[in-house]
Amino acid sequence: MALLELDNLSVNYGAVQAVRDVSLTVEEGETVTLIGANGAGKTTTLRAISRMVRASEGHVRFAGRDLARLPPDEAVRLGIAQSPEGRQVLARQTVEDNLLLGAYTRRNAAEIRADLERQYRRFPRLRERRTQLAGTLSGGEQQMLAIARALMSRPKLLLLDEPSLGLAPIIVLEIFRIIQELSGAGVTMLLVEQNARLAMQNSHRTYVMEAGQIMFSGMSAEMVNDERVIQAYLGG
Amino acid sequence: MDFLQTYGFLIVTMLQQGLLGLSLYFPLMAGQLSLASPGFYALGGYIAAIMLTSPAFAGWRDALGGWIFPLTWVLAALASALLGVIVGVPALRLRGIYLALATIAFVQILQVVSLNLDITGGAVGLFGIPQAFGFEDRWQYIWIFLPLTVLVLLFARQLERSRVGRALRAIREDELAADAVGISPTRYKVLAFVIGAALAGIVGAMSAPFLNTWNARQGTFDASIAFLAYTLIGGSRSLWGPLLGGALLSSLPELLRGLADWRLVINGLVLVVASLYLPQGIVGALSKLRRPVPPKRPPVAPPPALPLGDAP
Amino acid sequence: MSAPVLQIRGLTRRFGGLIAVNNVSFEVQEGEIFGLIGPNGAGKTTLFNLMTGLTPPSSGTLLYHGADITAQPPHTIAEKGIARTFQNIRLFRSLSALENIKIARHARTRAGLLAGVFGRDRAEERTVDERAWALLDLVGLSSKAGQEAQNFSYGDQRRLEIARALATDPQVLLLDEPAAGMNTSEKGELTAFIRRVQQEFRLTVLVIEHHVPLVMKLCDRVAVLNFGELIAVGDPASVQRDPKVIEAYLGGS
Amino acid sequence: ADKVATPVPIGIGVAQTSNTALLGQEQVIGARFAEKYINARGGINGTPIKLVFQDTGGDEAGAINAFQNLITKDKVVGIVGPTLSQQAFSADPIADRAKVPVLGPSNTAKGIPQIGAFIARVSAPVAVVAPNAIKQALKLDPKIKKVAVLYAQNDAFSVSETGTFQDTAKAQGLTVATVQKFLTTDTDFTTQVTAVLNENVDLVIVSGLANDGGNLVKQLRQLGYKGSIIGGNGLNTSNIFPVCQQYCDGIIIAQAYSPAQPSANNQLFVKEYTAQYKKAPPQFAAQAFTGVQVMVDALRILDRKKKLADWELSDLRVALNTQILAGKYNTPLGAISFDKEGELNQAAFYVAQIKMKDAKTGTFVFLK
Amino acid sequence: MTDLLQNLINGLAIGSVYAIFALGYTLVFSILGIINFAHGAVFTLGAYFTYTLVVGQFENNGLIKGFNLFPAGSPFHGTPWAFALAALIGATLSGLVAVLIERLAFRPMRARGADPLLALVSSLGVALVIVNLIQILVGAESYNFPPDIYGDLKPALILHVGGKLIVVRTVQVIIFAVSMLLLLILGYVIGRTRTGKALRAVAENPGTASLLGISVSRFIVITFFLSGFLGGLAGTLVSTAFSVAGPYFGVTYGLKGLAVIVLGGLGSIPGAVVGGLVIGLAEAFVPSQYSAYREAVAFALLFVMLLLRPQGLLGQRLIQKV
Ligand SMILES: Nc1ncnc2c1ncn2[C@@H]1O[C@H](COP(=O)(O)OP(=O)(O)OP(=O)(O)O)[C@@H](O)[C@H]1O
Ligand SMILES: Nc1ncnc2c1ncn2[C@@H]1O[C@H](COP(=O)(O)OP(=O)(O)OP(=O)(O)O)[C@@H](O)[C@H]1O
Ligand SMILES: CC(C)C[C@H](N)C(=O)O
Ligand SMILES: [Mg+2]
Ligand SMILES: [Mg+2]
Repeated sequence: MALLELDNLSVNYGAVQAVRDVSLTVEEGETVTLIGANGAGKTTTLRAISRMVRASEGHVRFAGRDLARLPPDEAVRLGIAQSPEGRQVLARQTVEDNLLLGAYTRRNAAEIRADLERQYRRFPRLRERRTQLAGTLSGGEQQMLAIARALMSRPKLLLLDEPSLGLAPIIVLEIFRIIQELSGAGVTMLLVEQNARLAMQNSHRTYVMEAGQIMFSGMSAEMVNDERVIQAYLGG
Repeated sequence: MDFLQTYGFLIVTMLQQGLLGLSLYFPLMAGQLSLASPGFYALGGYIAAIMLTSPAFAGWRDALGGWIFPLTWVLAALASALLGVIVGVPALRLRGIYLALATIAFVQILQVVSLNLDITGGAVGLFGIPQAFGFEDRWQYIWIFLPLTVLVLLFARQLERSRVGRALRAIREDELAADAVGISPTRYKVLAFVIGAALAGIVGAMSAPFLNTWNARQGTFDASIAFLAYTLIGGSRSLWGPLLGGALLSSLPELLRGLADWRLVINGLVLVVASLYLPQGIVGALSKLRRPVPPKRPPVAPPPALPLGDAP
Repeated sequence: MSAPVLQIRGLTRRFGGLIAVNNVSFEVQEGEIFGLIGPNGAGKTTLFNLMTGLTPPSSGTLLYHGADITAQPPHTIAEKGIARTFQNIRLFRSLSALENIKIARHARTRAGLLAGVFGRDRAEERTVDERAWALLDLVGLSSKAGQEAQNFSYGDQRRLEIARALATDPQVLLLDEPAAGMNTSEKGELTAFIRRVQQEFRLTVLVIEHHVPLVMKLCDRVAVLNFGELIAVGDPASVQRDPKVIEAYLGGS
Repeated sequence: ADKVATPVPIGIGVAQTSNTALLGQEQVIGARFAEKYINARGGINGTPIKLVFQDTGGDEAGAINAFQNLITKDKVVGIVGPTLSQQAFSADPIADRAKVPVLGPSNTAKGIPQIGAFIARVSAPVAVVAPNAIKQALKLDPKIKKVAVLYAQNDAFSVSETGTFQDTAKAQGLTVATVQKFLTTDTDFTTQVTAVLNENVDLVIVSGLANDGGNLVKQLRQLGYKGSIIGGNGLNTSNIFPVCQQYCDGIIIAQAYSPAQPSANNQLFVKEYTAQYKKAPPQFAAQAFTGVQVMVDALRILDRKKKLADWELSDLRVALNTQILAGKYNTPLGAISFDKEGELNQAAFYVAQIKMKDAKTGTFVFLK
Repeated sequence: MTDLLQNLINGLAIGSVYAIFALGYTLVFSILGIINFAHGAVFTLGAYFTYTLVVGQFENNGLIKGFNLFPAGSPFHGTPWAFALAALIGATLSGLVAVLIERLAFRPMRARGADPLLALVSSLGVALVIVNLIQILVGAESYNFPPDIYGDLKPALILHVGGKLIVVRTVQVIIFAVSMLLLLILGYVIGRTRTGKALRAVAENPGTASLLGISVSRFIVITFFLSGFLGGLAGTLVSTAFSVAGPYFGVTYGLKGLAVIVLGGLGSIPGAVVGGLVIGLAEAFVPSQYSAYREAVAFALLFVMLLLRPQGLLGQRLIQKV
């Protein structure tokens, strides 16, 4: 059984239909990439999974359970974490408090400490900025914080919305190294990326989205060589 | 005639409160929630009341006859505008609720001062104010409040369409971005604030004869909050909102008169229910019914290449 | 390439104990496309903020066409001809795309309160309208002219923000990560677009960007910041080979 | 043109809501009682009266609305109201211009009857009532030398009252050691009280309303003030008993009304009122009653000349006004009449001292 | 010297009344960013609830006059502990009312994404309803607690220092102590615990908070309960000092309370206490010849504070990074 299953999902913003009839699955332990042009509906899809927007039609099933009426905080308790578009760090709290709040649903203080340490090792810049208010971080620093914070909940399913956005090349490489590492550790991921080549190189399968719909999908390894993908997303 | 006699005061009050609601709208166009209007309203009223009752102005009154009334309006507007600049320049560095609170403080301070001055009649206030243009009945005040309302609406509409109106909207949306595209936030915020202040001052000057008396209970914190309610319940995004809100909310306790003791309970419930079900205000809810018209392109054919602009 | 448009002299900005920009000096020549790169938190955005008056410098001066414009308010600087986009997009969110652009004509128009109220601004308004539509055409958003900016997707918002900056008739355009959130083909289009705009409007462009291929392809010269300090300036190829840059920024390869 | 309705409508425009309702509440009771009392005695020569209540709230606009409703919609022959002088300054001119007689039941500020020919009052101005209290206090304790004066600065009537108190005190050769201000909305008076205590005064004069005044007295006593206390008109209500409880004991209050007033009229009034409400009528109730009674008495005379039902309403109003000003009335306030401006001529004023039976119940004991 | 001391005592006494009112007021602000004008009404209600429990009936006016809810000898009267019990029940009831208010008057608004300022209007409506209901039920007059609710405590401590008197009222000491105690408890919970961090996250951005697994609606309910509880308790305490001064009793604190919480720093719990004390002291030190202007002091302070340091004495600066 797939860990995550979207079944004919549609989402409306007022009169605008941002996502139309999307079906998609992510198997346990799998990393799946979702690519598409600006405005294709990728972010909206992720937000529907984390319950930040309501589906107007269709279902989101997580580990077999329909998330239809679940508030977003319950989704986190079930093990879904998201590094959202626009980063959404808590501007008035310190970097460290942001990270600790990422582990809000967890109880074991020692484990949380250890994970905090792990994030600092991954992103030394965050350790340097521990006591700085998150709102004053540079764009890229905030992006690191958003990703690290999502990891703090030890999710079963990690939703990453353009994790490499605004990051220096050296950090982008680090992010994909982390994705590899998590994948190795069995974390299931749904990854939205504009850096399509890197994303596909680091994922099992890829879906391509256009105008709110899934156009086609396939194994990432094959998709990298797909004419349609090269044409539209890899810059020919 | 009886209808006008009974409800004339109410009708004019609706206009008057609507105008005061509008006085909040101008700063709000620039996103500034100022609740200072009651202060300027009180000031305008005092200026009129003093000019119309104080022996010191007896000479003016004799010389000017009916013209003394327009003069009180003008002076009230000028004084309010001046005070508006003095208060506005420092206060408008604040945003949102902080500005609202600072302006409430201003209103309170002004009230305490007026309670303690001799010229304002202390707590008793000023009374025996002569009637504007010899009006006998309250409803006749419609002859001054209605034209003012029409003028203000026209003014506001034209303002919204203009370059200055755009600048105000830009500041409302994002002050910093507005600054970065060349709009001086301070200048336009103060401008909008001063327009609101002058309007409230004029309304005060017109209201002093209308109410027959003027005292420190005119223009208080309660009024600040009432005006805020007008704006929000009416709809803060359209100039019709505050006007409508002011007219409706100020008439509500009167319409509920029949309920005797219970009328304020119902009045309270109406406020709650309106806040809940009209999140964009009455006008906001109405305008939802209309689809916005997409902007029309000016008829000229678009030039193939881009013009280089009119600046060097 | 002629006289320097911008001369940055020893600009420094501290935030508490942190030195975000540390004694940075360089010049930007008229008509060039100048890249600004560096690790996250290196001070690039802060430098833009210093140049546009959003943040006053702790020390140092900024010359524009030889005149000192250090710490002038943002609107004055915009009026003088320096326009920018923001790393965290800052559009007038609940206004239409068209309005967003018309607003940016502010500094290039005159009509005051009374002229507006009495309708003496017709001719001016007409040109504002024409210009705004033309710019929407340029960024391909005319069909969405009436939509609220906040409902635009990320990429469209970026384009709109560039159009808004252009509407101020700038001589210098500062772009803070314009290609963020765009896919590779879109980045390619953006590169072409920036070039075209630069030529048509005879602009000097400064661009902050993390996507190295884009920087290399687009920029005439590149400056590299690290921990607030300028560690390299030069043509793209030589900067890319600089070991300091590789270590701090590019990583491995 | 309108005829006079039967039962004859008389308007009561007082504060039934807002902060001011605390006072208006008593006026409503007094007026209601008057209606019952008068109709039980045959009304106006057999024609019953009907009181029409319109709430004025506590503000000026509310008073105008109430008056306007009474005048044109309810077509009353005359109005008793409003509660506050400030409201009177706003609403009375409306009635005056409409030629409707108004009797102020509690407006004590200077200038009320002068608003117009149709405006009169049954509440004596402070300047007349207040000095009696000081004289009485001196009678009780001739050693009084130093006085502290406290007043609510946001209440118009307290402000004018304190002026009178201060002038009288000086005229009686007393030293005003300190003047302290407070607000009717205040609840803590420690600052004022300590200032008073530190001046070692023998007399404290308080002008305020029931809540604040009562609290002030309570705190004065709690903190050890032992001297005499004079309360102003605002404290002249049994509503202060629950506020200052046993500490109310001994407050001297000048009265425009006394249940002990010996006239037969008053004694009957007191008897029936007490039977119904289980307590002696307070001043505001008695004054409201008086207002209604004066209207009715005047109407009786007019009715004898020409049956009320045959009058044009507007003519009756004018005639009523003339009659009110011309007549002499035996009321709970004693024998009263009006001067030509409408100012009250009241024969006797009283000074009472509060005696508390227990924490809740007390009485106003009238001093000779 | 003695004047100074007395002013100090007076200032702290008045200030702690402001503070105790402001605690619940600022709590709601801290989390929802709204000013809840109904807080004053809840404060009043708390006093009436406790009064009803302790005394049982209302006399002169109103619909339920004379109706005896707790006939003489009610368990809530007679010993200080019985009174404390009544006060706690009164506070709990107020807390529940606050939760109800949140449910009916605020939550639906949030769900509709309304302008948070509308909450001001809605809460004003709630206040109007409560105040007028009280008046209809029990009349506009004031009620006073029986004098012995604190047992045999003397009403005041009067010291003679250098020929002058110094007065310390017992109730004031109680109020001061309670507000300090509440400050410590709240300060600890909000500043130090995981719950506190989550609360601050909700306050800053509910959307993001829920993305982190924080149940926003539960926190809001808790906050309202606490705010109502504190408000009700404050109402009871303050009214034992002065009397339940009619239906408008608490509402009149609303405005001064605003000055207090802004001065201390909007949304800051210690700020509410510090702000209260500062304003109380400032008022106490106004020389008596200027006492007419005392009412302006709080607002003058507020105005100046906003201009110099909008975040208030203890508030956090709002930072904006471009
Ligand atoms: N809050 C909103 N209200 C109205 N429309 C919206 C809203 N958010 C997104 N949309 C619209 O929904 C569509 C899908 O947007 P979405 O953000 O999901 O796209 P995306 O694929 O993530 O794009 P990008 O790559 O630019 O982030 C777009 O057309 C966008 O304009
Ligand atoms: N207002 C502020 N207060 C404190 N520190 C700040 C403030 N603004 C910026 N900083 C710090 O200054 C440093 C430089 O920030 P800046 O935004 O200029 O970086 P950047 O080079 O643009 O990075 P990125 O590529 O991630 O956008 C960062 O470490 C940031 O945390
Ligand atoms: C009810 C009274 C206290 C009113 C007061 N006597 C006045 O004239 O305003
Ligand atoms: Mg997206
Ligand atoms: Mg940056």
